[in-house]
Parts: sequence; structure tokens; C-alpha cells
Amino acid sequence: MSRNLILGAALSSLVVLAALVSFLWTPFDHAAMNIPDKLRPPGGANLLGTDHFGRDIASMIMVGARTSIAVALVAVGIGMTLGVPLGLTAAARKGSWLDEVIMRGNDLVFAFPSLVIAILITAVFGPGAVNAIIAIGIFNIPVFARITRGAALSLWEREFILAARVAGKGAARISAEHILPNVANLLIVQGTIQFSLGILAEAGLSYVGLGAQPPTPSWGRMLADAQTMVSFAPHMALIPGVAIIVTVLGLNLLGDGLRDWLDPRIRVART
Amino acid sequence: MSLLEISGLSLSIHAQPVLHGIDLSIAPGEIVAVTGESGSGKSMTALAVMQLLPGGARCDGAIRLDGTEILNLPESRLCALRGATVGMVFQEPMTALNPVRTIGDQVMETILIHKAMSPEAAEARAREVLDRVGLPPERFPLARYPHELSGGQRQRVVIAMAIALRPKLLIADEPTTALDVTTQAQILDLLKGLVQEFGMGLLMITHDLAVVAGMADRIAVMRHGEVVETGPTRHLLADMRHPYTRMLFQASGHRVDLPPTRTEEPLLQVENVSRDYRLPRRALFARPGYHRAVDGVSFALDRGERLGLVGESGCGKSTLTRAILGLEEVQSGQIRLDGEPVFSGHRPNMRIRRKMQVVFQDPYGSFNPRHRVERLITEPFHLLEDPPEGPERAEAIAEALEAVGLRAKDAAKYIHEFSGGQRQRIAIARALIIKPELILFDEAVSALDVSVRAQILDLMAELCRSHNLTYLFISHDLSVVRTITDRVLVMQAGRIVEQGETEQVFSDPRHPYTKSLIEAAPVLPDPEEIRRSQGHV
Amino acid sequence: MLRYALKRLLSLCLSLIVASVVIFAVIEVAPGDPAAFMLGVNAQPDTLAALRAELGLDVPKLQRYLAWVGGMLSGDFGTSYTYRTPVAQMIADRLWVSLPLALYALALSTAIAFPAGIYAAARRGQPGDMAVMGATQLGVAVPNFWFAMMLVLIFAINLRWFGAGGFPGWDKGLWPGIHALTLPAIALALPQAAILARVMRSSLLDILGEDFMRTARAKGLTRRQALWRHGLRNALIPVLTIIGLQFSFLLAGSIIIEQVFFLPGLGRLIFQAISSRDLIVVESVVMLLVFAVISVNFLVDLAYAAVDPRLRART
Amino acid sequence: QEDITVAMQLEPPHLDPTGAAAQAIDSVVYVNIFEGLTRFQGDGSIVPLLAESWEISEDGTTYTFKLRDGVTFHDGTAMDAEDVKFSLDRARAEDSANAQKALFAGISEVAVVDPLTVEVTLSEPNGSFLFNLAWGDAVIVAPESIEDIKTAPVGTGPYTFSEWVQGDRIEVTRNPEYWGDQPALASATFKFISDPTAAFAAVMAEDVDVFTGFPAPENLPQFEADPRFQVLVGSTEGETILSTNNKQPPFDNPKVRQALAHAIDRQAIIDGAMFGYGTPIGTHFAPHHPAYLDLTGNSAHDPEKARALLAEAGFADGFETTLHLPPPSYARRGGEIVAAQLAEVGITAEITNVEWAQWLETVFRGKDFGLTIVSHTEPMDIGIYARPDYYFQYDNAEFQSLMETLNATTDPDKRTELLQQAQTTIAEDYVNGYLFQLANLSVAKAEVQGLWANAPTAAVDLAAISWAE
Ligand SMILES: Nc1ncnc2c1ncn2[C@@H]1O[C@H](COP(=O)(O)OP(=O)(O)OP(=O)(O)O)[C@@H](O)[C@H]1O
Ligand SMILES: Nc1ncnc2c1ncn2[C@@H]1O[C@H](COP(=O)(O)OP(=O)(O)OP(=O)(O)O)[C@@H](O)[C@H]1O
Ligand SMILES: [Mg+2]
Ligand SMILES: [Mg+2]
Ligand code: NI
Repeated sequence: MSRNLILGAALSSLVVLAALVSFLWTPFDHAAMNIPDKLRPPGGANLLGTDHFGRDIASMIMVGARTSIAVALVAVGIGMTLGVPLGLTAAARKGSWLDEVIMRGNDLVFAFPSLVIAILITAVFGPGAVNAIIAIGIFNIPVFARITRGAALSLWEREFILAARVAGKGAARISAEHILPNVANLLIVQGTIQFSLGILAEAGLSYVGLGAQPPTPSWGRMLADAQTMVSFAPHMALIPGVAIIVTVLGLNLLGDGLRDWLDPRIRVART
Repeated sequence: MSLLEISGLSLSIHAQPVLHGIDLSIAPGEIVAVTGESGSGKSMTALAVMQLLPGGARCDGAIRLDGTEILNLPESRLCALRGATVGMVFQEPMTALNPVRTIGDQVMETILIHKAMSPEAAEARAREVLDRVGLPPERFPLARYPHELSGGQRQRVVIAMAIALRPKLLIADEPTTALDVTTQAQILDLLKGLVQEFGMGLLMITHDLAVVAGMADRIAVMRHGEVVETGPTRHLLADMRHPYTRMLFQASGHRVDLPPTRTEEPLLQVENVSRDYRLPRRALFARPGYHRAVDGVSFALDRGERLGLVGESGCGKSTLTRAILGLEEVQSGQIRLDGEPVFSGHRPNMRIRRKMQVVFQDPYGSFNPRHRVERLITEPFHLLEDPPEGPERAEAIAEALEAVGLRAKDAAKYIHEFSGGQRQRIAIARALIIKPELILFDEAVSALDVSVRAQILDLMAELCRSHNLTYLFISHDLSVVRTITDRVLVMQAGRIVEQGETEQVFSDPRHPYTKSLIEAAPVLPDPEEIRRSQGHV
Repeated sequence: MLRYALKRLLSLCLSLIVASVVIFAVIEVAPGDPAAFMLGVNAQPDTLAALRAELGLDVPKLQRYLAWVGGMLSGDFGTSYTYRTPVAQMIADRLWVSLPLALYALALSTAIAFPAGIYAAARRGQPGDMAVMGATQLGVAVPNFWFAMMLVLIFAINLRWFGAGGFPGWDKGLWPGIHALTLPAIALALPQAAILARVMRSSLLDILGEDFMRTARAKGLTRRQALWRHGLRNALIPVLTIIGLQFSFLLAGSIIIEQVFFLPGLGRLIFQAISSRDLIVVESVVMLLVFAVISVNFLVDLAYAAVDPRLRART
Repeated sequence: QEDITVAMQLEPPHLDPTGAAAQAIDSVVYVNIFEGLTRFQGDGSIVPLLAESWEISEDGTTYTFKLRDGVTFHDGTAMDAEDVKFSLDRARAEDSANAQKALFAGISEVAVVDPLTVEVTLSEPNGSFLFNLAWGDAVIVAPESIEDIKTAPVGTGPYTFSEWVQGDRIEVTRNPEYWGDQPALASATFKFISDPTAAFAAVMAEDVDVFTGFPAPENLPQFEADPRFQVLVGSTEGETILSTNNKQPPFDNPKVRQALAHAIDRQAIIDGAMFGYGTPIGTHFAPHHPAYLDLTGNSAHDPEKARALLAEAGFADGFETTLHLPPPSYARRGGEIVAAQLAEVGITAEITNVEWAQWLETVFRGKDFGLTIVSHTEPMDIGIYARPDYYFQYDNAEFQSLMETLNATTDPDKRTELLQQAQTTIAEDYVNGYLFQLANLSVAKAEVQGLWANAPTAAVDLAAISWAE
């Protein structure tokens, strides 16, 4: 196991742990306002200080981890459940019109400026976590479709697939039995990377006010709230910023580590 | 004085010993062949001479090249030696050239990097060596890119690069393994000619004893990182003191004892089959072109008969296999098994499919690494309407595994736990499990070491006896086809150019193509004969 | 080559048509009436109707779509609802900020990423490599808007080396313009540079393992010579893809950064236009961005062919 | 120093103050480029501008304006009675796009008596007619230049329009032909910075000289502590209220609305959302107005009482509703606090952040909301409570007739009495939750003089501004 994997797993599980613990316990009620106690610096009763409404930042970070993880996880889930079958289908029908349609569709989604579309989606359907998930999820679909197709295509050239065809198995069955398990590693690795990108995207959307709505805490919105206060309450910006960086860093390291660990040869698209 | 003097060379990679006390020397104008099975350390020996070893490698001992001790030489001095004093040719011509630079550029680079001459002179020299390796300027201008050349032509470019500065020593690591027999013969001739002409020393690495016998002055046999036997070619072949050398030699010329054919009833009928591949369109609205990979092929295969199919790479052998298996639709003609078409109404005919199985070339790539052996070899059960279940299934698995010389309990293992030869046995077990009437072997032994190959061929003969197999054996290796088949088809550019009883075709080829194939194939000399001619006892 | 270009061009046009339909449909269902927005809370129904007629909002959607597409084909992007000026003019003005910013950021990102990636690849596994890779991991993880906030805090508010944002206009001279774009360009470029450096490194490492690199070494090239002469150009292919993607990202994705630095660029235009329901502006800008992405990809594909002779031949 | 850079949050969509509701237009052009017959002064009083004087007929329906002589538009044409007639007729025309068309509703005829005299006839007396004419929507424009007014405004003011870099700034320069005194500043740049952080940074970095309507009250203490800057805290006409949909159950029940009022802690909202800037109000009326009544005691923070009232109304376990929040931070931040306070008495308010366009469509026109927070920035706008179709849908016949009486009344004392009666009525009906009067926050370099502290209307009166020596 590489250092990347250990460090990545440690950082990621720290965040996940914080999120899970927040269901049972947080230092304070994350939503409880205490305006006279606003903008307390870290240390003292509030370990990480308080925000502009006097809420406990440590508690908000913990509950915010929940939001980030949930949004990114579901968005990756959407990307995988739709993208992977599309990629498998395209690979199985390589060169056919179906392949062509799927791949051109992918290119098209890629061609849309994602942030702008995310803003449009939230403008149409209103801001909120669910719409943020959809907006992020849509852009995950082509990523997974493309990577699945690429890996599946090279697998289709392998002799064991030919052997399965000789055994009379159809494309769907071969895709499920032989292709999918062999691209699983790749998908796990890409999944962690998309997951980290999802967390960044959620933060970005929340930052412009289109992500999770109050009172659900969200790291991106905490940053947005902190914006005007950086100069006199820098902890309000630093803490959520560090939380995002730690999570994304952890997930990326985990992805890299997993890749090296599972299969050093697979390659991952990173954009 | 020798040109290259390796003494007591030991090598370890990440503390894993790879070579132990290698001694080897080459004189100017001498061809020394290093042979041995896969993994015996041949390539590492060559790379040690170039000092291009993989990371983590440590060398002990001494390598003197043209009087200079090269171990411990600084990198800059080594760079000055490489390409100028010693040149190297690698096995894979397809990937040994930089795809984005012209061949002229790449040949000239050898010259320019050593500042041996002015760019104009270098260009002239590049032209000259390309000429010398058989790439005349009319057809092969310097501005060509590697992808515009065939494998054999690329290998010539690589050789031209290696000899551009007339190095004193040329190292060739399996230079012809990836090539056709006819191309191989040409390249070997070319190398021999160059040695004579320039008085170079040639260190030639090959696992093919027949090639070795035909061209080397001296042979070194390697095993597990050691040189087990070395000597002048004729002496060594006549004596063969080391049992390993003897085993290697015997395995190379291994002949099996095929039982006679019993029935005469036709099983497979291929009638006038053609298969086209669509080429990319040349212009936007132009009609796409077609490449005819199989062209009007007809033949029949009787029950119990063993048929061979030989031909150069790309002549359409595998395409024909896929057509017979009903995996792809053919553009014209009919393929019938047991009287029924394998492909009907644009769909493969499943009833017929279950009467056929196939064994592929690559023992590493033909199994899903994520499944256990039991699942791997029972995959053909999918073809059956009512596949065996429970104990019946376990019995079938055990039977198939035991038939190929493995144990029933191997069923629970994963494929990576087996060696190449064992994997090929598992591939045969997979083919046998539904007791097919016809098995297609597509280059089934080409990737194996000679000794393993001999075992698999024996196994096939054994199975013929016990299971009365009918098979189509596809290979580019004539000697193998000769021993394992009754009848043979010779294929060239998608057409069958000659067919007949195996022995007869080989001893008295009619078609010029068959003749050239047989002539080009290197033959293993008969040690008896060498002994007699040399006056040994 | 020509055939290849033509085929790509055809699929480009097709993509644009589909994109225009999608954009129009999505934007048309967005709630919010531009006329109501413009007239505010005290507007009276007849005033509203008058304005809607003036803006051409009362004609059927299909007709509006066709007019919009037709207009764009002839270079007429329509007239902004709120600003009442030609959209083409507005876009052109904003492009003068966004395009230089994107190019500046791209130049910065390549200027950082190439040396870093090559350095790391050449020193694979050594401390130098680890340091570069660690830095890129961090670079990928930092949200660019947060980074921008920190840049403003440090360089504009505390050190006062740069203005906090805003754009003086190119007519005030080249230098003030570049100066004003520097912090935003850095904020945009660093995360992109981190990604690019990683791609550069891994692509180079892939190439370093290729047979022809060994051939080059056998000719007597040093490791460095082999890397520069044979590695780089081959490694460029995946890097080009990323550069292409990044350019479009920088052009479109700078919305937040333009907001933080109050630059009058395309990103801010689109943000304003969405909030004021200036539908025609939104539609045209999104379409333009999609067009930019698609054509950049097209150019990247053509650039491949320039780098890789195999592609030139196949086509 | 003769130039100044004035920053503000919003950029005007165009520069025709008579063609859109956007206050940003007035901020740039009002009394700088365009002038009306009357104008607001910094203290909210109305003084003559292009009208030198006027006479009001006995019955209060005919106004005869005497125009100032020698006034020219920036294009050199003279400003005369024809232009006034044109402007007023254009504003009240059938197809007018004037956002405040109601201001002109009472005009029945505008007649030119001679080039410097105009007679305006009203269909009935209107006590606030002169006040109405001071609005930016009533400025005098010329028919010659009306075509391009949106991008190249031509008015009679002390400054002429020179350049607009869209998305960034507008520049104006002193009008040497101005009829009045030459202002101190030769030129001015209006810069538009919507992002509060950027606003703070821009002021701190001294990129701008003045920031009017500074969007981040949290940063003001820093400016106050810094000798380079001055902070002006004044009042606006903006009553910030928790608007309640009076027709939507359970808000149709006055008890529920009363509970709402007692659930809210105004001071916490002012401290939390506005960092202490803002005056608590108990009714829909500006505290700086002489007729203002402090009715905050009527809806003091009392969660116990709120819970009791809810129980009385049959909502002992609370209920769920929606809270739509438009973009300004008073709404977004205030909304979060309000939601938390409501949660304490058992009311779950689901927050939805909306853009203005969406707010107008769903809340204002669609009336599809439970609660919303918005600042009503029009001066003297208690009249909206007399409009049952207004988005919060308060329908009280008594109040409506009260307003009618008020409109017909010109006697100041009588008016004050009526206004106070109106304030009490809506406060006791708990029509909306009354939060605070929005403060007018400006930051400027310490040397800048003459800035308006209060904002009776959206305006930056450049002519009043100068640099201290
Ligand atoms: N990069 C490497 N790292 C570690 N071990 C290696 C490496 N390359 C080769 N080896 C080991 O060194 C031994 C000798 O390998 P070598 O390539 O010299 O064999 P070979 O005789 O050339 O075989 P083949 O005929 O298959 O080419 C093998 O056991 C192999 O596993
Ligand atoms: N899917 C395909 N599309 C287009 N052309 C193909 C395809 N598969 C094979 N070909 C072409 O058809 C010809 C025959 O190929 P085939 O694989 O049958 O050769 P082969 O005799 O099996 O060669 P080898 O000995 O290398 O396996 C070749 O020229 C090859 O390039
Ligand atoms: Mg080897
Ligand atoms: Mg083949
Ligand atoms: Ni008001």
C-alpha cells in the first residue's frame, strides 16, 4: 500500500467520520443562533469559533460534511448509473449508429459550459441541493460513459471475450459478466475523482447561492457568508476552505493510491 | 583480442538476482547466439552490455567492450559508446520507432548525436545505410513515417539506425520473432551480410534453435540467469553436454505420434467463403472501400481428421476461424457443420455452435482474470439447453481438468496462479468440457516456450487418442503443423493456394508460395549428421 | 486531411443545432418575465403588455427560436431586453475582457505546468517529483474562488500590490489592462496548471516506457536528449486535449472569478443576464460558449494531426 | 482634485429613468443628467427645480408652473413648455413603459400656455402631486433626443453623459452650459461593483472614492476605525418587512399573524443581518417622517405569547410555510434569522432563495408564497395597503376609505392624523411582520464633502459634492 493510499484513506475517512458522528452528536446545535456571541475566534467554548450569527462553526463543518458528501455521492451515483451502461452499450455496439449517437451526445454535454448550465438549471428549477445534484450529476454521465467505453473497447479486443462469444453469450451478458467486473477498478478510481470534483462543484454552486439552501449548512455557503468578513474574521473563510481542501485532497490521494494499488496500468481522465 | 568480454557478470534487480556469473566473449566478425527459454536472462545480458538496465539494477563482474571496462563508466562516456561502438536492434519493430518523426530523421540522429559528420554528410550516410538494408530511395524516401512501413521494413530501419556509424558490436535481441518466416529469412540474411561486410561482432539473442544453428559461429545456452553451456555451434550441437541443452534441442524438434484417422464422414464444409472488411471512407460521400480478408475459400474437414492451416501473418487465418465459429457473418459462401449452416438469417446458429470450440493463442489474455477456473472452463455450458448442475457439473469440471493433466482441485484457483503452459491446458479443458465435435486451434502453441510447446503437442496427440478429436490447427509455424496434422491448407492473401496430405505438401510443395515458405523456414540440423560430418564418434 | 476536417465540421454543425435547441428550450422554461423585471413592482398591466410587445416577447416560441437562430446565422444576435443594445456588441465588448483573461490564464497555466510536469517526469520517484506532485495535489484541491478570495486579501487589501479588481479598459493602455487581469488570471490558472502538470507528467512517463525511447537511448542519446527529442512531442497529444478543454473552461468557467474581481467579462454578463431574465443575452452567450468549446475541440483535433503523422495519413 | 469615482452595487440596465423601475438609473442620472419640475433634497424636502414657481387653483386641481428661463438641453436645444408637455404626456400615455405610471394617473390634461408656462389639470385634488413630480420617473426629456435616451441620455442637468463601459462604469462630465451654478467636480465616474467582498476590497484599496449603498454593513467598523475613510449612516425610505400572504391559510387568521409578529426578535435581526444598522419599526412607515408613530411595542419579541396565540388559533404544533428570499443580504441573512426564530415557536419556514425576476413572477405577481422579506423603498408608500390585489393581499375596506380621505386632504395636521391612524390600523391588524427601516450606508474618503446621508430617493447629487482642501 502506498503512502498516497494511506494518507488519502485517512483524510477521507476523517471527513466521513465527522459526517457520520454529526448525526449523533455535534458540539452545539449547528442551527442555533446566538447573535450576541457572533464572530468568536477559534478557541474557547466554540472550538472553531462562531459565525456571523453566533453559530458554532465546528458543528456546522460537521453537518456540512454531510451535505457535501451526500450531494457529491448522489451526483456520482447518477453519473455512474447512467454513464456506465451507456458506455458499455456504445462499446458493445462499436461503430454502429447507437455508438455514434451516444458518443456525440457525450461530446455535446461536454461542450456545454458546466457552471453556466448548472446556474441555468438552478435558475429554472430553483436553487437547492437536489437541483445541484442534478446539475453536477448530468456532467458526470459523459465522464463515466466515455471512460467505460474506452476501457470496454480494449477489453472487447481481448481473447477471453472472444471465448465468451464462442460460448454463445450475447453482448449484454458479456458486458455484465466480463466487461463490467474488469472496468470496476477503473470506475472506482474515477469515481473517487469525480466525487472530489463533485465536492468542489457543490462548494462552487453553494458559493454563488445555488446549492443547498439554509438552514442546511454547506461549506460553500459558509465560504460565501465569510466572504465579506475575511478581513476581520478570517477563521470563517479559512475553516470551510481547509475542510474542502482536506476532503478533496484526501479523495484525490485515495484515488491515486487506489489506482496504484488496484492496477497500476489503468489510466484515469482527470478533468 | 575479443571485442566484447563479459566475465563473471552478475545482476540483480531490486535485490532479486537475475544473472549469475555470466562469461561470454565475442570477437570481431563473429556471430554469437544466446539462446534459452523465456525469462532465462538473455535480454538482461544484452541490456547490461548497453548499460540500459531497468531501474534498481545492480551489476557485478566485468564487461569489457573494445578494451574499455564499461561497468562504472560515467553516463556521458556510455552515451558516447552507445550507437557508435555498439548498436542494438530490438524485438518489436512496430514500436521501436518514434511514430512522429521520419525515418530519415531517426537514422540521421544516430550520426548527428555523435557529431560524427556534418548534417549533409549524415543525410547521405543515412541514405546509404537505408539502401544497404534494402530500402531503396525510390520507394523509401527519407521523409517517410514509420507507420507507412511494414513490420519487416521497420525492422530494417531499426537495423539501419544501429549500423549507421558502423559500430564494432551489434546486439540484436530477438530481431525476427515478430516477423513472418519469409521476412525473418531476409532479415537474418541481412544481418549475416553486414557482419561479413563490416567485420562487426554480432550478439544475437533468440529462443529459436533452428535460427541459431543456421547462422551463429558460437552458441551460449542460458537457463535461470546462467550460461549452462557454450561453444562453437557445430561442436555444441554435436555434443550437447548439458541435459538442458539436450532437452531444449529435443523439444524444438519435437514430433508427436498421431493416431491414425478413423472415419471418413464429412464434418465441416466451407464453400466459397469470402469475408470483407469495410475500410474507412476515402471522401465524405464516396462509397467506402472494402478489404477482402478471406477470398473464395473452400475446403472440407472430415470427422476425426486433423487439418492444418498455414500462412503468413495477416493472410486471413483468424478471420476464417471467426467465420467458421459463426461469430461474424460472411459476405458470400456457406459454412456448414454436420450439414447445418453455422450462420442463418443473420444470426449465429446456436445448435451448431455447441458442436465447436476454440483455443486461442494468448494464454494470458484468453481468460477473465476475475473468475475462478471452474467458472472459466464451464463458460461453454451456456451453449447447452440443459447444462449440468451440482455434482454432475463438478464431475464434468474434474473430468475436463484431469483430461488435460491438471487436478480437479485446481478448479478453485484463479488464472494468475498458473503458468503459461498450464493456462493453455485450461484453455483446452474449456474447449473439451462440452465434448465438441470440432476444435479450432488458432495459433494455440505459438506463444509458448519450446519445452512447454512440446508438452501441449503431446497432450493433443493424447487427446486424439482418448477423445477422437477433430480439429483445425492454425499456425504460421510449419514444423508444428507438420507434426500435428494429417492434411494442410496453405493460405496466401485470403486464398487457399495449395492443399493436400501434410507430408506430401511439405516434401513436394507445388505452389511457389508454399515453396518460399518452406525454404524460408529455418530447420534444425540433425546432430547425428553434424557428428558424422565432423568425424566425432 | 481534408476529408477528416470535413467530417468533423459536419458533426460540429450538427452539435450546434442540437445545442441551440437545448439552450432555447431550457431558457424558455425558466420562470421570470423580463418585462416584469424591468418595470418593477409598481408596473401596471398595460405598461407590461406594451413592453412585452416592444421586446417581441408576445410571438410564439417556435417563431422566436427561428428568428433567433436565423439572426445568429446572419451575425445578428438580437437586442438585449434590459440594455436595449445589440447583443453582438455587448458580447464583443465583454470578449475583450474574457478572451484575454482566458488566454492569459492559459499561458500562465502552461508556463507553470510544462516545466513542472517535465521536471517531475524526469525525476520520477525522487524528492523533486514528490514535491511537485504534492503541490499539484494541493492545487487540484483548492477551490479557485477561495483561492481568489485569499489573493485579494493578501495582494490587494494587505499588500496593495494590485487593485482589488475591476478593469480599466484597453484604451487606458496595455500595461494597466494586464496588471488588472493578473490576479484573476493567477486564480484561474493555478488549479488548471496543477491538472495540466499532472497530465504532462503521466503522459511523459507513459512515453518514457515506450520501446522507441529505449531505441533512442541505444543510439547514444542521453536521458534528457531522448526526453526532449522523442518524448515531448508524443506526450503532447493527451496534453493538447487537456489544453483544449481548459481553454473552454477558462472562457466559460470564469463566472465566479469575474464576480470576485468584478471584471466586466462574459461570465458576469451571463450572471447578470440570468438574474434579470435577459433571455436573449443568456441564449446567445451560452450558444457562443458552446460554439467556442466545440470549435476549440475541432481545432485540437486538427492540432493532433499536426503533431501525429499517423492521424494525417489515416484521414 | 476635480474628479471623483462613485461606486454603487447595481449597474443601470439603461439610462432612461422614465422607462424602468431600476433604482440604479436614478442613482446615476437623477439631478445629474436629468432634472424634473421639482426635486428631492437630501433631507427629503421638495424644492422647485425646472419650475421656478407654481400656482395651485383653489380647488386644488389646476397647477400652473412657471418654468426657469434659459435652460437648455445638453444637445443645445432649449427646454420649454413643449418639452414639459411632451414628457408628462409620454409618461401617462397608453403605451407608456413608465414603471410608475400611477404617479401621473391623476393628470387629465397638460396645456402649454406660453413657452415658459405650463398648466396641468388634475381630475381630482392630489395632496402629493408636487412630491410625485420630484420622482426620477417624472424628469423632463426632449423629443429630439428621445430615440437614444437609453444609451445616450440628454437632459438639462449639471453633468453630461460621456461614456459607458458596460459591466463596469459610466462617466459624466461637467456641463459648461448649465443654467445654475457650476458644480465643484469637473467629472465623475460611476463604478458598478455588485459583489460585497469586491466592494470592500475596492474601497480599502482606494480604487473608489465613494461607495453609496455599501452592501456589507459588517465591514463598516473597519472603515470607521480607519482615518482614511468616513462612514455615513442615514436612513432610506425602505421599510423592511416580513411580508405575509394575508389570503393564504393560516395567515388569513389574524391570530397567526400576531403570533408571527411576537415570534420575531427585531433587534437580533438588525444585529445579525445588518450588524446593528437599521431602526426597528412597528408599522409600515419611515421613522424619520414627522408623522411616524413608534408602534414596536405592539409586537414585542415574546415567544411565549406567540406560542400561546398559535395554540389559540389551532396550531399548537406549529405549521409549515415557505419563505422566499430575494438577493439582497438584508433578505437572505434576515431570512435565515427569521426562520430560526420562527422555528423556536414551532413554525417551519422553508427557505427558497430567488432572483428578483423570479420573485416578481412567483411572489409579487403570482402571489404564490407564504412569507417573504423585502424592503419597500418607495417614499410614502403606505397606500399599498389600500390595494387588495397587492401581493400581500390585505383587504380592509376601512383602511381603503381612510386612504381615499387622505388623498383628498391637503391640510398638514389633518394628514398627519390620518397617516397615524393608518399606521395604527395595519400594525394592529399585523398585516406584515415589521422589521426595520433600511439604513443608508455610504463609505467615502475622509476628504469628500457634501454627500447625502439619507436617501429620500435613489440619487447621487454630484453637484453637492466637493473635496476638502
Ligand atoms: N524490469 C524488470 N524488473 C525486475 N525484474 C525483471 C525486469 N525485467 C526482467 N526481469 C526479470 O529478469 C529475468 C530475465 O529476464 P529477460 O528479459 O532477460 O529474459 P529473456 O531471456 O530475455 O526472456 P524472453 O525470451 O521472454 O525475452 C526474468 O526472470 C524477469 O522476470
Ligand atoms: N476487424 C477488422 N477490420 C478490418 N480489417 C481487419 C479486421 N480484422 C482483420 N482485418 C484484416 O484482415 C486481414 C486478415 O486478418 P487475420 O487476423 O485473419 O490474419 P491472420 O492470418 O490471422 O494473421 P496473424 O497470423 O497475424 O494472426 C488482415 O489484413 C487484417 O488487417
Ligand atoms: Mg527477452
Ligand atoms: Mg491470427
Ligand atoms: Ni417605503
